Amino acid sequence: MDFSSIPLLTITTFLPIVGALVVMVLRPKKTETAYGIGIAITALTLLFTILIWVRGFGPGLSQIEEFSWIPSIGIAYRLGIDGISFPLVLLTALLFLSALIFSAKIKENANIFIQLVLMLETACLGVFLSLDLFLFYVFFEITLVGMYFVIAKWGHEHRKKAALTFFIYTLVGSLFLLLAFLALYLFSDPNTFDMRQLIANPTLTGLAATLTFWGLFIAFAIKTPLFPFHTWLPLAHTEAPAAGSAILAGVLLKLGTYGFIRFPLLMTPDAFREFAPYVIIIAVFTALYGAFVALAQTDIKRMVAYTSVNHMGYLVFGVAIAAVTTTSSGMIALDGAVLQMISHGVVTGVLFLLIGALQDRTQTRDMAEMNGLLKAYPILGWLFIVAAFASLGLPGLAHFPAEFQIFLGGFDVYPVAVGIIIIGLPLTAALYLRAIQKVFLGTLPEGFSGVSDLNQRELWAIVPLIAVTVIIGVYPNSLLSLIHATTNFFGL
Amino acid sequence: MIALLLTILGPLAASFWITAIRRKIGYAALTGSLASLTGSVLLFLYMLEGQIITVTFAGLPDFPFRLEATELSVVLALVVSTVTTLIFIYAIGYMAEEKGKLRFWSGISLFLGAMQLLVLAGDWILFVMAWEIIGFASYLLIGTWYWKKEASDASNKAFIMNRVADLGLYIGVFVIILTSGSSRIAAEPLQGISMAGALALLLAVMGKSAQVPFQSWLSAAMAGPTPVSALLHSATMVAAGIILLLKAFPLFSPDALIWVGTVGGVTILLTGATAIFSEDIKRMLAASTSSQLGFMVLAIGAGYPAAAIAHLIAHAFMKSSLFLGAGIFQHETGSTKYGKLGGAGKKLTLTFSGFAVAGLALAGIPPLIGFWSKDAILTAGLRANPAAWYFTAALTGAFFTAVYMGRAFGILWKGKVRPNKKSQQRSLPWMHTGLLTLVTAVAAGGLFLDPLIEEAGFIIPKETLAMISGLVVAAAGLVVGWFATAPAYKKRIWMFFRDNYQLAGGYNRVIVQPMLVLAKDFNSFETSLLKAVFGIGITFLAIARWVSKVIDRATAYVIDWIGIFNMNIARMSSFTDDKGIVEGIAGLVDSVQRLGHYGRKIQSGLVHRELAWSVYGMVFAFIIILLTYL
Amino acid sequence: MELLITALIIAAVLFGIGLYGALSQTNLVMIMMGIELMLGAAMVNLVAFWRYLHPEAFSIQMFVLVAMTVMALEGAVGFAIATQRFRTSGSVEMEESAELKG
Amino acid sequence: MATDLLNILPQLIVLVTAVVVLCLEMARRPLAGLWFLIVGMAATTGVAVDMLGTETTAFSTTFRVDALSLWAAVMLSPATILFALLARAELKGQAREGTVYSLLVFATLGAMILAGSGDVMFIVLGILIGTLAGMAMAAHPRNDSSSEGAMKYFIYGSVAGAIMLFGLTYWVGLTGTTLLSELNNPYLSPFIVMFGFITLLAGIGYAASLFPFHFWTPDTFEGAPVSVAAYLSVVPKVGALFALAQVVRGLPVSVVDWPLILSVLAVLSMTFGNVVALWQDNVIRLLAYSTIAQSGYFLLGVIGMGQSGLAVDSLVVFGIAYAVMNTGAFAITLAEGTQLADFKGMGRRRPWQAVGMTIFLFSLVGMPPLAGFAGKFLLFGTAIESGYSWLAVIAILNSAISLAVYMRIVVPMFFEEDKEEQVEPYAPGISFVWISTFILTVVVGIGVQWFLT
Repeated sequence: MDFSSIPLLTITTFLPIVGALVVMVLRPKKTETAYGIGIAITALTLLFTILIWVRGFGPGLSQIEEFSWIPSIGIAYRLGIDGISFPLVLLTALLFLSALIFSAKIKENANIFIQLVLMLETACLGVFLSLDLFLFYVFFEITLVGMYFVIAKWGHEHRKKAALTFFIYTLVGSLFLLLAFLALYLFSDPNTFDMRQLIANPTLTGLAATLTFWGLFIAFAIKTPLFPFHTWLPLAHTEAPAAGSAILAGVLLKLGTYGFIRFPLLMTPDAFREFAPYVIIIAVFTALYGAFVALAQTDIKRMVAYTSVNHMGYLVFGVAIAAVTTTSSGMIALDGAVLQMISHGVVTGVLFLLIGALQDRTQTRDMAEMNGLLKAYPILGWLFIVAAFASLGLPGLAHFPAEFQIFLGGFDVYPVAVGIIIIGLPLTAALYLRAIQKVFLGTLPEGFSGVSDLNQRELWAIVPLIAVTVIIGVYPNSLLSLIHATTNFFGL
Repeated sequence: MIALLLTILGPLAASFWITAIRRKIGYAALTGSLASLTGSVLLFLYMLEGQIITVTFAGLPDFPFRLEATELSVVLALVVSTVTTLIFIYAIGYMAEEKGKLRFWSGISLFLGAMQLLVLAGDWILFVMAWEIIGFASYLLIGTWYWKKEASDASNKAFIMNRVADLGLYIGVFVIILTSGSSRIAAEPLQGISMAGALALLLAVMGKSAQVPFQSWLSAAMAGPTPVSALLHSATMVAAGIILLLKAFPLFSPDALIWVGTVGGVTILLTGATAIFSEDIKRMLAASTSSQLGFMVLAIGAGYPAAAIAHLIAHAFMKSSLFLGAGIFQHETGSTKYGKLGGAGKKLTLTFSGFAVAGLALAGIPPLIGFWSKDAILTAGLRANPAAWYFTAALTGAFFTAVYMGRAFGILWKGKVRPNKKSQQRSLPWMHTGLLTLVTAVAAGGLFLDPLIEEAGFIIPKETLAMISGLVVAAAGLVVGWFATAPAYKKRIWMFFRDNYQLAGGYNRVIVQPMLVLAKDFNSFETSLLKAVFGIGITFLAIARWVSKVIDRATAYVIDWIGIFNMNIARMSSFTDDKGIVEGIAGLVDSVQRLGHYGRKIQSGLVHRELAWSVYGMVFAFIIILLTYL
Repeated sequence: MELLITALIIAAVLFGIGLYGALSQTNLVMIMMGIELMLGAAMVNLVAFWRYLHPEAFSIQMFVLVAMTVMALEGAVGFAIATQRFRTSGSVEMEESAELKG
Repeated sequence: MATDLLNILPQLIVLVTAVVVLCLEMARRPLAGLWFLIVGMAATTGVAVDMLGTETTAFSTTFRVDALSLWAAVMLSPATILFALLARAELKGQAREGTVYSLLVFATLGAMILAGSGDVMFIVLGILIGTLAGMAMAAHPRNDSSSEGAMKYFIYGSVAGAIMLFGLTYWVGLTGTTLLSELNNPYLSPFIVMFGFITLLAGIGYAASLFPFHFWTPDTFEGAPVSVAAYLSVVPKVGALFALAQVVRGLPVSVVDWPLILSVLAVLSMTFGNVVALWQDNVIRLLAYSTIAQSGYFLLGVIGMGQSGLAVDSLVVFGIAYAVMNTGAFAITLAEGTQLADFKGMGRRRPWQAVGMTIFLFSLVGMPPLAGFAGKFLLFGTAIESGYSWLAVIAILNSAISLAVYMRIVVPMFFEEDKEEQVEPYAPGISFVWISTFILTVVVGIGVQWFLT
């Protein structure tokens, strides 16, 4: 069979779960072998994603793979990819590989941990690739279950509470999503769950559209999260194990933002345009709120968690701008937003992994208890500084092109809003510098018994991500060309 | 093409080598800067042949990145690389005796590369990137000795202050891009930008070039090694602001230029005064830097970028040599306080002579380079409108300059020599090479200034009145300074000048504290929000328990009443016969007991009570449905 | 027609008494009596309706038979349960059977 | 006549099976009875599956042979087999073991009659057969709690039945016929229709343990054998709810606004069930309250009858899903013990069974891609399509609460350690039941297509 007819997307999606089954069946005694299998599988998945890229895809949804599932109510197994979803797929594959490499130190029930992580990867890939509301929802929910167990089993002090909060909170969100999907189905003509149809001709109007939009909004606002639905986030991020936080922040938050672009923006555009001002207000407030709250944290992991809230604010701002205007500046903002997903995923992933490594060494996350660690752990420290500057939007690193485009696009439409939201930049700068100064600069406490610096495993997990950060920062066009083609295609 | 990339990538490659390979770091950095120098020289030669080299490559969609070697940028690049190379030579010696070489050399190479990128940037986005990377490099360099509290504080202060000002740059660039529809830096743009955009850009300039009220980070930045200060203050960091103004000058409307001029003038005066009253040679030089940059801003505000460029170049050489000199004195005496430096000049005559030449140049003594540039700015002030303001500001500034330089000479020369403790200047040769080359440039540069500027495509304005007045104030100032050699002025007002006009506690109290307080408030709100969420959950659980435990109570009571009622009826009926009364009483007692008995039972589990509940349910449903029907 | 009304009223009264008994009595046997009354009321209704409204409708008569069956079966099962209850706990007072609580 | 008999062939087979099993019990051959039950029920299933898709009526439209009744046969007969296996595992060797089998079949017959009833008499008789058999089974163990549970079940049943009968007499009397199809008779005074409908609700609500007719449920379940409780939680409920669907199908909304009243009952049942379940420490009681909530969900489908194309499908799919996942949950509870504490450390002790239980519970919550999700998905769709979006929203919030309920079982299984007692394997019957239901839970969830008409 020739290259073009291989169901690459399906293979990519279900490869991890196959790996999970392998581990389940073999149940290797030595954790090394178990992790070997897991890492090999995730690496293979990454390879397949790159194959998808190599095979190439048009601006629109392409490489479609469709099988009949529940024809009598228009549900089918549909996968497809475009310039918005592909970068996220790539990010997912990469981040899971790093996370698994990094967490190879976890020894207790390693097999189950690996199985869960692999299941989670399949779910995430499925969410980004699926073109059917029903399928999307299925994968969307599975991520919850997987993440719940990861947090509740391998998390820190208050893990059970955090996990349950996360589970119930986000379940409420996804249930609203279910309602919205049903509405989309019932009001579409002919009734279908096919996202391509729904995007091609959004039929919803009037009250139905409004309600559907707000249903979608609540669902994704909880997932993203936006103020005031963000309250599950600090707990979950802080309590999850390092790899878990990395995946949570890097990939699972993107489910929400990806949803914002895929559903409200493309399927209820008019309603979104109508309510975009409110969304923008919420987004701006979220961004500043996240920055300020992060500034006041003493727990470094919590601080980073709140910076994600801040970045998500920027991101949704960009999407809302794209919704409100059809001029080129809307497109610029959307390009920025999509790129922001990737850069935030990578950078925040790195930060959480580094903090995990730091916590393994210092046994604390309280910044007040650390000082001058740059001397003890130069590599860790410098990597952290680079990641931190990436996160605060230093040019030449991943976040800058994204945020620049978001603000540039936004400035054309709502200059005042940009004027306000942009205050977040110096705030994040301030809070990261403060953290760096407290933790790494200064003098080591007396009698500090330094454990060794980052080891091979951790470096293998972290350095590639840093490299990606730099690549995106220096040559953003690598991804932006794909993204831009798609945004152009959808005429946003 | 090659030359262009060499100019920029040379230092960056060096920086990478230093962080990655970690060997021969000093020389690697030097090679990098030399590469950059050769690159810029090549560019200059090409330019003489009249060809402008441009490189364009993919950036953001619709906004390609472009490097463009215009006349102006080539000249600036040349100056930058020359000065930096000399400073590097000096630094090899200087850092030989200091800790933190790795950070220093990698940072400073990165710095040079970013600076060249800024100078040669042909589009605004690239410019912003270079601008911010410069900030990052300065953060690293100021924090070279990160274990010192003051160093890390200073680096944070520098970066954050710049970051705040950078918002102006962002906004300004947005305005430019959106008005012109392209991100290219055009020599003669079609239409200018709005007042708001111009002011935003001005804000960025004020931050980067340490104009009032942002000047304080510059003096704090002294916590870094001396070569860093030399670099920051001469050709790179602060110059970036001026370069921004030069690149954006064509976009400014006359009204906007007024603002620019005002900022420049105010800065000249205030920071000049600060320099006069400072008790520390490096802080004096820092303040003077702000003041000199004020001259350039003023000139641009006056509408004569040529003058600004001239002074930029001149100042680069003068100030770097001054700093290098100061650095040598510092190594000699182990301090930069005037109090300790007394008479150091007598001991290191060679260094002092170099320092003196540069100082005189700065004060504006012919034929040194400073004279020409200062004169150009004065002329600009004369021709500007309102000349009264521009010219007086410039002239007073010139006077101040002369005063603080004179004061420095006086202290360095006249103070009594201290018994020399271990003077271990092993690496003095390196340092002197750097210093003296620069000084020669300062001395002889005056001859090359005019042609250079013309190459850059501008004409330096000249007027005799300006020359004479400049000369007079310079001489007067020097004399005043020479005699005002008290190491410190303790009067409160002077301290106020000295400490950068710390109104209400300055930067820390005015910006940082409120932000932190605000953050605290937000955080407390956040915690209460979290509490609230869990509170909701808990109350819900409480309700759930209530429902599950107490729901039957109501039923219980109702049924009890039915039961009692029923029994009492029975009693009534039995009143007819005589022994009924007794039973009646007994029955009442009994019913009271039953009542108490039921009252105690919270949880019934009694089947017929729950049945009654069901019946009420039916009745309720019936009522609802009736209502819907009616 | 009055006769129908009368019959219906009688039935309603019977039903009310039965329901009241079933609700207020505490002895299983008494409760069952109440239930019998209610069923009886139902049958009175049916017969009256058949006689005065639809003399031709045989299905109503069948329904009466069904009602009788119900009555009989419930009686049987009820007493069976009552006896077992009496065996296990020595009483059929509902008041005393409240170990199982929600 | 012959065709009529052919049309009700499944029900007839069930009847025969019941009688034969009873005779075998008289001959003290319980095992043979079990085997015959399995065969008979399998036969019923086969016939019903074969008949799927026929739309007709038997005996002058008094009995409806349609999707609801046939699917009821298809889903309830195999379920009965599973329950019989559970009962075997639980009551093996006890006296009167065989009676339970025959009673199971009788009750199933009642449920199947209910599901197809086109005539009020069938409703009355169906409820009677189903519940009387249920009472007898609930009273099977000779102990205090079981007899108490049975007694409550009985009193509820008889009172509710009497009320229903009394109310129905007005329908029958005024229309002159007992056919449900005659109910939309314009000369009928709406007041009478309402009264009849409410009393009918009493009877059916009792059988389906809808709020506020549910009070017997937790007590009876706790007292009865676990297998019987499982049976009562599934078969009579499904039958009764299908009967309700049959009734409202012919009931004109213009005369009596039954969707509203049903939606109110649905909200109350769901909320009450979940909320109260939050505080149960006895797994059986917890599941009992959760069944109350689940029957609330069923009502979403009933409301859609005649207004939404998805209504029947949703009822069928959710019925199957509910039968499967509830049976599985009860089966594992039967093996593990009825207290929450018994589940501690199960994830370490019996990982597979723990995963199975988790799957059943998540399916009850409505997690995709499990059976429960498919059912609820269709139910919500029905509610929205028939204009009851607010009801769907409340149902959804209830799903969130129910998650909290079921997590009370999941958390101790995986996150609370327990002393390692020796692990004895499950009885083969139980293993068979939970494994088959486990597989079905997943298969039904993914292969919904096969259950859509």
